[in-house]
Amino acid sequence: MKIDCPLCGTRDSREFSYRGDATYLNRPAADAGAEAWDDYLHNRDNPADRTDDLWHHGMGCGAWVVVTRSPASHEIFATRLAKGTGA
Amino acid sequence: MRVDGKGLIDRDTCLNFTFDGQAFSGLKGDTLASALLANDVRLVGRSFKYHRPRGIMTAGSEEPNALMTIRRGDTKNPNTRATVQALYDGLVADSQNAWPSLKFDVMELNDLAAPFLSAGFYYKTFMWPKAFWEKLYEPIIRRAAGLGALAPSYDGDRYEKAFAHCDLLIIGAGPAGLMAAVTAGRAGVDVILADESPRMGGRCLDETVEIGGMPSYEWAAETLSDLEGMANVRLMPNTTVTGAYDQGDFGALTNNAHHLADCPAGMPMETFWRIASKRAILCGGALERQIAFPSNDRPGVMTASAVRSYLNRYGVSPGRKVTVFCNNDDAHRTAQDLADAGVAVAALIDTRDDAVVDQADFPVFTGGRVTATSGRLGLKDITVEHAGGKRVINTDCLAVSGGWNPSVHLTCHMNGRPTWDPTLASFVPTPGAVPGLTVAGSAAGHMSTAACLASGQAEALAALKDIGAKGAAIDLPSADDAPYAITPFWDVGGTGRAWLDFQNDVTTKDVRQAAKENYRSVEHMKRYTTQGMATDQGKNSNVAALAILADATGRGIPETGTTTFRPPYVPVAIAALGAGGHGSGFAPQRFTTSHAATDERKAPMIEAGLWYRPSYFPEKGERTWRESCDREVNMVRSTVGVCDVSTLGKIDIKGPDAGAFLDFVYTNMFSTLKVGKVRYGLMLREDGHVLDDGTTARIAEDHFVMTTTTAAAGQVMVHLDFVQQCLRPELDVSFVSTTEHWAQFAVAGPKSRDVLNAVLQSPISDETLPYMGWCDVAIGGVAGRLFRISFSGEHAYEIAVPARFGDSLFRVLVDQAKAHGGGAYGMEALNVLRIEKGFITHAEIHGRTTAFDIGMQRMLSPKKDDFIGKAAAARPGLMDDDREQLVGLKPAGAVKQIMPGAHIFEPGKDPVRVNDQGYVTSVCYSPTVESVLALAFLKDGRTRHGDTVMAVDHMRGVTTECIVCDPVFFDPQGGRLRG
Amino acid sequence: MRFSAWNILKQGLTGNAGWKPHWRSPEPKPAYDVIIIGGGGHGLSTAYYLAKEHGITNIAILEKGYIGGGNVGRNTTIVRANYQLPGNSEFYSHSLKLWEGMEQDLNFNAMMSQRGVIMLCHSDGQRDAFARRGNAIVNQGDDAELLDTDGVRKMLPYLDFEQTRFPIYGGLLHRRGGSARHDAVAWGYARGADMRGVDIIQNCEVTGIDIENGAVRGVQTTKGPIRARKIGMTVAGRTSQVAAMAGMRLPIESHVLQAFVTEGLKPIIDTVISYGMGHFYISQSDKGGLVFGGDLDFYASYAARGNLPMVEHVAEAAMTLMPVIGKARMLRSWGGIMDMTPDGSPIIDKTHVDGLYLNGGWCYGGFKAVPGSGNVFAHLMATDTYHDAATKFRLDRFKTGRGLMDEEGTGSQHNLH
Amino acid sequence: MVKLTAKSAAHGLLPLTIGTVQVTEVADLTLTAIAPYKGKAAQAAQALTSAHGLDWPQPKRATGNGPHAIWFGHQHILLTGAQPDPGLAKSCAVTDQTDAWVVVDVAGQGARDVLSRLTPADMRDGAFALLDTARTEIQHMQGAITRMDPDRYRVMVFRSMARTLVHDLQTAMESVASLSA
Repeated sequence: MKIDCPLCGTRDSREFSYRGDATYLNRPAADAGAEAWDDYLHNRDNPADRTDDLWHHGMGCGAWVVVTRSPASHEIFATRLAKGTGA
Repeated sequence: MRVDGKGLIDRDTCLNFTFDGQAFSGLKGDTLASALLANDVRLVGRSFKYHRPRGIMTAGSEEPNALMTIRRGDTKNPNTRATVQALYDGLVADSQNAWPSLKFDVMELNDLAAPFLSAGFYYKTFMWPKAFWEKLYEPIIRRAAGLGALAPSYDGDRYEKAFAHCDLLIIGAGPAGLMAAVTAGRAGVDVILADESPRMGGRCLDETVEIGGMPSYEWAAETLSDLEGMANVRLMPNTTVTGAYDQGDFGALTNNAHHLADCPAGMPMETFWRIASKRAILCGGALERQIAFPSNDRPGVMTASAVRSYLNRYGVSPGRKVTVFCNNDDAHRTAQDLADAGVAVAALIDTRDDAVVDQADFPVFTGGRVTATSGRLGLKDITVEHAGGKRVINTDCLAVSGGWNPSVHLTCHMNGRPTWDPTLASFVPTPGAVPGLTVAGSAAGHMSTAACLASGQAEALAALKDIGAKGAAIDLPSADDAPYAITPFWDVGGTGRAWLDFQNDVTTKDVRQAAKENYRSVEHMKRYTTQGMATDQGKNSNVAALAILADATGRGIPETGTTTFRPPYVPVAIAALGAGGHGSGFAPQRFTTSHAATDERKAPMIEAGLWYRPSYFPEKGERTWRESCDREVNMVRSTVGVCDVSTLGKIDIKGPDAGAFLDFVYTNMFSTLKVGKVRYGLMLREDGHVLDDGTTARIAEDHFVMTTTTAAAGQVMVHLDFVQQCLRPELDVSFVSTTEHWAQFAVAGPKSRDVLNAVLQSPISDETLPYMGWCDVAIGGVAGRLFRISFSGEHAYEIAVPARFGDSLFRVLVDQAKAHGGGAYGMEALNVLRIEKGFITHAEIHGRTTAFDIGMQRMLSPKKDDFIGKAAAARPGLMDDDREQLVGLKPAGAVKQIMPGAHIFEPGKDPVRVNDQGYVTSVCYSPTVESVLALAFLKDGRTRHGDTVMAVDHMRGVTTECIVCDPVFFDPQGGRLRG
Repeated sequence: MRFSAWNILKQGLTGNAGWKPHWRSPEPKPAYDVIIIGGGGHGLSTAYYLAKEHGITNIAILEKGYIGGGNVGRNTTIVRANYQLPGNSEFYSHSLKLWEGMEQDLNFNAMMSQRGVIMLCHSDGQRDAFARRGNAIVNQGDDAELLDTDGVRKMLPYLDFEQTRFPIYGGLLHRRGGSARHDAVAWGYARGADMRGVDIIQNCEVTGIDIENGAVRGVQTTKGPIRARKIGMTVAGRTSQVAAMAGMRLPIESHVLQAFVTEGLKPIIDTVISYGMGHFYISQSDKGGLVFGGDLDFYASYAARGNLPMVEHVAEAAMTLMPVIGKARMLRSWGGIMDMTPDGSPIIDKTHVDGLYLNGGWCYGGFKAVPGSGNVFAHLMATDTYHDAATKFRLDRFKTGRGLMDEEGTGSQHNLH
Repeated sequence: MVKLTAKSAAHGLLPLTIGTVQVTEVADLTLTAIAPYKGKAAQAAQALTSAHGLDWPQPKRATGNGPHAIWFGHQHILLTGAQPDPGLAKSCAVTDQTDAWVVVDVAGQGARDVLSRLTPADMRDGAFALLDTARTEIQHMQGAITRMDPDRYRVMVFRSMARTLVHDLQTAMESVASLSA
């Protein structure tokens, strides 16, 4: 599997680690309440067709990358740096 | 038998080999299979279930029958297909799965019991009495199972893995692949052309057709010589593409040395490639299938194309009197080629009434059926029924063709299903099934040579366009363009058993029975009968089995569907997939700078994650680790000890917002820390549980150095990267790991300052460096840092210098410590020292621990609006009173040992789950307290100090009466730290 | 038709012509008492136990493909009860006991073979953790033994004790663990359920769940609407999608777990071996194939196929632990879709909709759970009370933080397992 | 006075020549991680140029000859072979990394074939030109590869893994030598 790191170019997926849904970018305030935090930490749409998720180019440049891809086909539609972009 | 005037082999080089101990000879260019056939060896193996005699069926990697063990002893290689094993001088081959001999195999008795061993029989029996399955039935089944045997020990053969990159990967170097490669090669893109065979050319080498006015093998040779001249084309013979993966990745296996009598030093037997391509074209050809007829499994029954391969490529006829049985025109060539080569053709039998055979000087039966065969260990006679009647034909080889199956396998590796093509009576690749992979040649259902060449070029041009390169069509060489005429014919029928899967012994009856028992789904049928689950993964039999199932269930073949082809296309050795893993290669080894000096002191090393650290430093006269450990503990408590702590993670954090950043990742405050000071910090995961702990020093207003535990160093770095980039990108902070830049040593004990002052350029004092402070220092002109921190509870320091001086500084410190009555200490003593003080490690913060559990709830700073884990740590379940809390335990009864991992119960309660009160995490013998000490988690433990509990270890049969106490066993006031 | 040696003999002598379907293929009725969505191991066993233990037989199992086509047909066939945390402990213990009587109960040989499961440890810390686990297993009433290096060497002499990267300190042996013929489990339960009147309806995909006034009324399917007052969801990797039909958003991500098998070889590995320093476990099937298990591919996926890096990792682990199997050849690799929860443990619970029940989040523990899961889920669906062995698999545990079952200690958050 | 002696990261392990490929340690190479603070990228680039005569490297590139500035990840560059100018600290986080890495040059015909056994990065001429650099996986290790000459690659992994790197290179070199013989 190949992932386009926005900085390094196309790289083997084995250089990346995975963190899950890009919803992790939208961290609620500490006092947002149990529901909001439960949603943030646990509940997921878990879609098959298209998802944004977070990958860390840990064996490479260290950037966190938002990858838009299909969990069903593994097709990758787009990648961007997570830094400062929001989900 | 060898046929004069035929074959692409070197008739001048004779190679000797043995099969089952019998000596034979073959020729250079032979495979083991062709050499055996040249020697008229027909019986080469036994089937799996009934142990029926088996002969060579194919000439390729799809071979289901001729599986052999090559070499003997430690280097033996079981389950090798004789059809792809190149012959070398001295080759030793042995048959498998037969005892006492291939000719007389007692397990052949199974065949007599076949009526009771029909599809799925084992699901219906072996259940009575209950205990007999594991004690009797299964052991017998297991002994009989399996094909070859592994050598009992590892032989040291090398294997390797490598990566390759290209613009266009072409899989298969037959007519289509060669044409595609030339077209793409001329366009200048990077091409990899991979082919299974040591000699490229594919069917060009097996057929008597002409391409461009010359024999096809000559055209192939010319084309290959063209390709060899192109710097942008990489030819990979002996290389099977094994799997198609995401985004143009392919796995491929190169055989480097299996064809060599002796593998040169350093050479890997095989290379497993990970090929990254922009585009790929599958030109893998097609595989011929059998027709089911009674007793169709005898040695001598082969595919018609394999007979041509042996004749035309290897100069061998698999029989002296060959019969052809087919349902298509293509197979007629087998009869013609044999006749042309002077081999007797007993008959050509075509199932089609309207088959036309020109210029045949052998008997032809149209509308014919083979309805019986005879010959126990090899084919002797067949019975043919046709319009004219029934006759027995004496023949020792039956070349069968039920048509061709395009090699769609790779196109199915990403769950795609092939498409039924009724004209070809075959499945063909579904376009787009693997993104970026297109198909040319007979793999795409183009059955004539001309069509193969044309499609190879067309697909190459299309691929070039996708890549963004400019390709040009070149004139296609002339070649035969005869249409492929076939009328589907699957099963002769009749009462005898007709085999589909030759290795697993699945017959048409089994498939029909499965359907009857409602295993109608093709997956059910497969799994119930084991059809297609043998080492050929159904390459030879799946389509026919489907056709039978379709017939039995009254459905068409397309509605019946297919099972899924999965990687790898051919089996791949674990040694190849796992190359590099043997011995220490599985994970990098990390060595501290004091490793050599530690080794010199004969300290046993233990793994700490990827690192190697010393257990203890034995002194003369010490016989057990405990003696050394006790001495080292006493040494630190009474004088001074030195320990390499470089493996702790160190992260250099800089920037105007560094303080704010630390406030966010730690539960406690760091922005208030004064320059020159060090503070202990607790880090949570966002789920509210403890991630790690450690100290952080403030170097300057905008500069901190964080330390992490050894175990969590990498995890913390990733975590910080996440927080900085994803959660708090507005903070102006940057950090880099400096773990490896600094060698760092703990100097601990009442005389630690004396030792340091003996090596530092400027001495330190309590005033210049108080507890939890740090300062710059210099040692022999080398700048370093000195931290006054302690993991032992003693007056202690950690001194850091650039790593190139680590070896030197460690020696200097140990010498100085010795001069002060101390020395080096290892992990065992370090562990005792920390348990005595109740300091936690990952034995306690094991991932399920909360700050509440370890009594650090007050470190969740209420002054801060937010920090990682704050919200989740506030969940009620993470601070319920009845959670297990950190306590100390000391033996209070006759038993003085506490076992780590013991569970805790109230006295008098049964040690069962419902009474479980907690568990022991860390245990040591403390020479300081002169008792065994344990850290443990106990329900509501903080209120239970002074209680008596039982620590029960079923594993080692130790039950200890313990008294619960504070986890800090020694110097609870901490006076020694400041000493 | 009851399976017996007599019947095999009789059929064998009469050309095997008399075998009957193991289950029927009925058309769906308009209404049932209970609908089970998902004809995998869990769904089939749920229906079986509803019929057998609770007398509810008017049941439809709706399967979008063929029964047993999901994870019950694509796992590594390991059965064990060596968990350590409350919740998991009692459940897997219960399940293992059902395994032990299953074949007689079902009159179907699933080839359950208690050849032992051994987890290797490679450091003092890991051994202490295994001791803790072993004690928890014994406290539960199951079996565990802590072996030292020599004990492991005696059982598994072919491991590399000299050169391997992470030395073998010992192992935790669970003798009652083992393996079973995975497909047969599904078929056995299907046949058992069918014999008790359950309708198994294949190629019938549920496309909607009908809810009125907060209670289920039935489902929409590709074979038309079907009514029922009780509906159980047992759809593994598709749990999020099916639950979404009832408006639920679950703490589940779907990931692929890879496995592979080698060509058949003469017996070498008699037990199930699990490596402690990498994601790798192995056993040998009755046919002689070495069955390898690995870990998740570490990214959300519905593709039911794997990628190379995890296969390579597993093979590399095999080569450092037992290079003697180097010449075995991988024949087939595949993947199953795992419904991963944040803490790595399952959910068996009621939902916010009356009559709608959830059984999912099995992560990589689903196969060994098949009998137990169906048994306790049937109990929940029939009685609306939690079975004693399954009181802790609550859907709300993530929100409250109570009773998290993070066996690996890697965190109760997605993608940490 | 105490005197400390320095030991290089690959002390006693290198040089190594097998077939046509040589591996040598580049010892005593000063390495400095430089990361510009927020909004200071231009200032940092200017400081690098005026102090060291080096252009600020773009992602995947190195600049200079003699001292080099190598792009080293999402927030850092690595200055090699020069003591960093103190003025850089005004606009950047400047961190000494000299001892954090083992630096080796893999050179000679076949050097790329050797590396292709260790890294998934694409090092074909068209993808990896002179002074191209990649932070990449090197046989399970975090590393960096920079193409210094057509047939010379500078390879870095963390210092503690020097022995593993040399072992892995040696195995690959033996393989390449035997297969190209």
